Amino acid sequence: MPKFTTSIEEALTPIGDGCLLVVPREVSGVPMEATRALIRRGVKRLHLLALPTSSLQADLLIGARCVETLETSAVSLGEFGPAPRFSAAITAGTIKMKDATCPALHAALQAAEKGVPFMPLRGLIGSDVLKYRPDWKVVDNPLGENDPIVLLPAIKPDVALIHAPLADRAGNVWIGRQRELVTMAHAAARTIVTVENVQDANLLDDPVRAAGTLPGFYVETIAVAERGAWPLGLPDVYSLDAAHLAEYARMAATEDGFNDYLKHYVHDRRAA
Amino acid sequence: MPKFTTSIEEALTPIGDGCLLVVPREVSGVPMEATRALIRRGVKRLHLLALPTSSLQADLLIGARCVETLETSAVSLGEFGPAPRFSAAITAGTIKMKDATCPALHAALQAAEKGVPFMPLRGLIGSDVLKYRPDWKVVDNPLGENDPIVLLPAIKPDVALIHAPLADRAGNVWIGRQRELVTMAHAAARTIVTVENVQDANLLDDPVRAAGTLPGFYVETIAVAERGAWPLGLPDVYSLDAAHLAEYARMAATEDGFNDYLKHYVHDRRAA
Amino acid sequence: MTAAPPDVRDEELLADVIARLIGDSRHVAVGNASPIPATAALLAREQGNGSPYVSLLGSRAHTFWTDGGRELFDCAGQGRIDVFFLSGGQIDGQGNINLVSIGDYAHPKVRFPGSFGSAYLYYVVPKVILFRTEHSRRTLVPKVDFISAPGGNDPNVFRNGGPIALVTNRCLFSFDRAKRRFRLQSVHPGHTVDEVIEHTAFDFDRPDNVPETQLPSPDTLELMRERVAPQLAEVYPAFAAKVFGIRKSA
Amino acid sequence: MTAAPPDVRDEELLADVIARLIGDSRHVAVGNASPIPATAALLAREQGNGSPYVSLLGSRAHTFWTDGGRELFDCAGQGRIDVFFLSGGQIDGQGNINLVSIGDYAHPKVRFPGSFGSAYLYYVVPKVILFRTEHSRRTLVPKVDFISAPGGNDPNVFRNGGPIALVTNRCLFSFDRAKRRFRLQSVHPGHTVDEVIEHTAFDFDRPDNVPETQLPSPDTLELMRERVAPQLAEVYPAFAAKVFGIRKSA
Repeated sequence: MPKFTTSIEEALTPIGDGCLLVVPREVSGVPMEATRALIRRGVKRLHLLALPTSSLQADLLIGARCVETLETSAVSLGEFGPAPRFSAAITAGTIKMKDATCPALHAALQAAEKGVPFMPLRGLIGSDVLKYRPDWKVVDNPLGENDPIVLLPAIKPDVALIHAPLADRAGNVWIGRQRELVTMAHAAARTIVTVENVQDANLLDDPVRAAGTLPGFYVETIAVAERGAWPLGLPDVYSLDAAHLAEYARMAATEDGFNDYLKHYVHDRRAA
Repeated sequence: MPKFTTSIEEALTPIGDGCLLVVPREVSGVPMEATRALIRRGVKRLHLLALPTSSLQADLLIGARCVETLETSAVSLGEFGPAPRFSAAITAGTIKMKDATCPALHAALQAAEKGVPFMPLRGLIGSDVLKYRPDWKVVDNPLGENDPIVLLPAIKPDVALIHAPLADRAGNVWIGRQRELVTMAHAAARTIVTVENVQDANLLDDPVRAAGTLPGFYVETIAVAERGAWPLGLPDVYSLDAAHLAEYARMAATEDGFNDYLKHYVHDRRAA
Repeated sequence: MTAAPPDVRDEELLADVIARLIGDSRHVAVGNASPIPATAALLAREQGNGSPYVSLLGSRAHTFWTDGGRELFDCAGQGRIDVFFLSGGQIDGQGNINLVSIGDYAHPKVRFPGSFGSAYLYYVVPKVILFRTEHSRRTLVPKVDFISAPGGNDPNVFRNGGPIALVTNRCLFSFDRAKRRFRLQSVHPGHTVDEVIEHTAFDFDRPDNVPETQLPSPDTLELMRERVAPQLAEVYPAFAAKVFGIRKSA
Repeated sequence: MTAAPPDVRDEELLADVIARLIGDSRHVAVGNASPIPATAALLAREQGNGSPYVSLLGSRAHTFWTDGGRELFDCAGQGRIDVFFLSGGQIDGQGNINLVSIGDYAHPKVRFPGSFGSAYLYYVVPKVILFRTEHSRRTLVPKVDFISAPGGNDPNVFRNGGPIALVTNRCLFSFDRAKRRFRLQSVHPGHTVDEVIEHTAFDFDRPDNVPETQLPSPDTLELMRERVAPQLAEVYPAFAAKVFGIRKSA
């Protein structure tokens, strides 16, 4: 059922302006080449849901003015410091921020995965994270007594966008231990995948490979993007480009520097 | 952290009389050798939770009078016909039956896995399955309006008992696609595993194997049981023993025949 | 049931009826030990040039599950299963099905295996096709002794699925969800309306003139025998041999 | 902080303090970029002959996760994580931590990365150790501007975890959950109670005589340098070189 596209741009067609787009955390395989393609296309007003955190991907999309609403638990460049465009956008009030906490985002996607309207979660009560989330509701546990608990509405993304090491010709995608990628695909209406390689042998025919495989049944489009997570790493395949990320942190510290980065590494790079 | 025991009997020590024991469906690897060992030991008053259905395992334990309460969605020998000891016990009223439906049992264990007191589930309303489950509660969806929905209390088994193809010396267990075995282990206080083989190489060191591995962190005891699912099959390893299951169905049709089966295949077999 | 034209087997007729009920769907899931619905689903896929996607739950080769036993139900909850098949030890005129027991639930006379996933799937799969070859007053009752899953609910209950039809060895009923009643759509060749009435213990609607169930077209029969049967043999070898293999060697 | 005895490094002192707080636990999880807590956890494991089990979330080699990003939180919800470490851009006298922003939340002056899992883990991990080396009136405030996670809750709120202590570069505070107040337990060598009071913007309890933080024993130092440092080097090479490598080559 998945459609293999010759260009990443074509694979990204389902991501329109205003799309509720869910993307994974840095260690789970971030589709950076696809992210640059979205910026080149000039996608607008994204509701970006980073499960449960983000780094360069969110910072780039925010700096490029592709994001209207950001929903996540944290954005940071890790050892390379704070995420400069994220911080600037928040202090300037140019994006709508929906602060969350990691397990709440996992649970809200699992609710959509299971076709239920909400999931309960412990914790949260008494925090300002809850205070600023009118969509999260405290109820008295109907199976308990004087036991307040938070209910999180299910989140059904329009599109899940992921990058993985390997797919087969049937569109099955090997995601290994990154099980949240499976939950994202189950929860989202459509799933777009970029992969490093495509193999002929069906991943589901090998019980060992099958255990870490997202069935093509859930996948809408697939495109090949070699080193598609660069400059971030892809677990078990390649590690991040520390020099480049340090350069990004340096350039993105100012808006002008960020725009130079965009021109050089997102726009011109494509033209070249 | 897991303890490798030289005998299956020793591995089963945590399963005491009255234990809330969760076991998997036939296609996920049923620990039949361990089940026979429990019958030989004469375990009593089990609350047996079969996720979400069972076949020979439940019928044997019921016939051997090890079960006080059975909670599952169905018990059948499949192509070999109805489960005779299950049917006899129900019509004779000698066990307490908690009829369920498959997704409700999966959800109730996921609630325990996530440390929440309940999970919501669609369906069920208007069914007698719900009518006879006072522990399941219908509430008006607090995030909706005039939208009744069922809440299922979390189920935290005392012990999860599973059989898998392979473990490593660190006690990591390869379960492949049988993800409900992971949920069972997360939900249960303790997990007991029998395996076909033990390998030296750590399963978590291989990203491909790791994707289908239950970490030893969750495992209490492990024992080797070659062909430990016999006469049932083990997915991707060996198939069921049709001749034997047909013989079981024939013998277990009467209580005397069942007792002959127990003597021959459960008690004497061990002595031999 | 022996009176279908000599060149069309009963199983072929039933599979053709079910394939037409499947119609234009994205994903058909077929439970264990259901060779005729499996034949129908594979036939629909052949007729649709690869659509619908077919999952045969009995077989590992014909399913894609990699997320454990919950995936089927999560998939249905996501709205990704359009057609499913259910049966019942008893089925009543309101579309209620009983997979649990006969008599008082606390002290049943007969115990069936259990409700399986019916108490959920009946609500969330848009097209549930009830299939019970034994068409008798024992199976088609006025009121089931135990409701594993109801044929309908009050309007405020979340439900985007339910029964659309009941296929037996004698006839095809459609199900009217608003009225919660079955309607006799057609009687299979060699059977009569009076016979259906005699062997059905619940009330049902019917037109003044009940048509005879349409026979599979020659094209359909060829598809079934040449393209579907070989695929079926992988999961249901005995059935494929009995129904199709013999004819092939003829 | 430079006044610990010349043969004991500040990092060693802090790791020893934290290791004693870990005490007898089954499972210690350490977040990313936390070399000193990681040193303490590995030290506790050496002292406990393999117990507690240590997960270093930064590293793939030192974690067992195979169920995706939710597993850490599910594991904590199951009661299978006994000790965790949290910090904050601000920490106040009631044990509230702020990982979000300074100033009005709607128009902050400074934005931090975000709350991560703190708004959940702070409630369900029995022993949460707050660790913030910078001990100043900027970080230890009377009231945080944003509560990522509160130090305590009303008694009816489900909570089986929370802060047990706050470790800084100047001292060790314990946390009294009933009073929701910190208590000065000891001051590190080379620091004074007056200095702690001067640099702490929240009120805290203290005994009349505040003891000096106990130095790591020679055995502990040897364990840290000979057994822990090599394991640490795998995850925190720069730290291991700076803190332990140099000394080794000395």
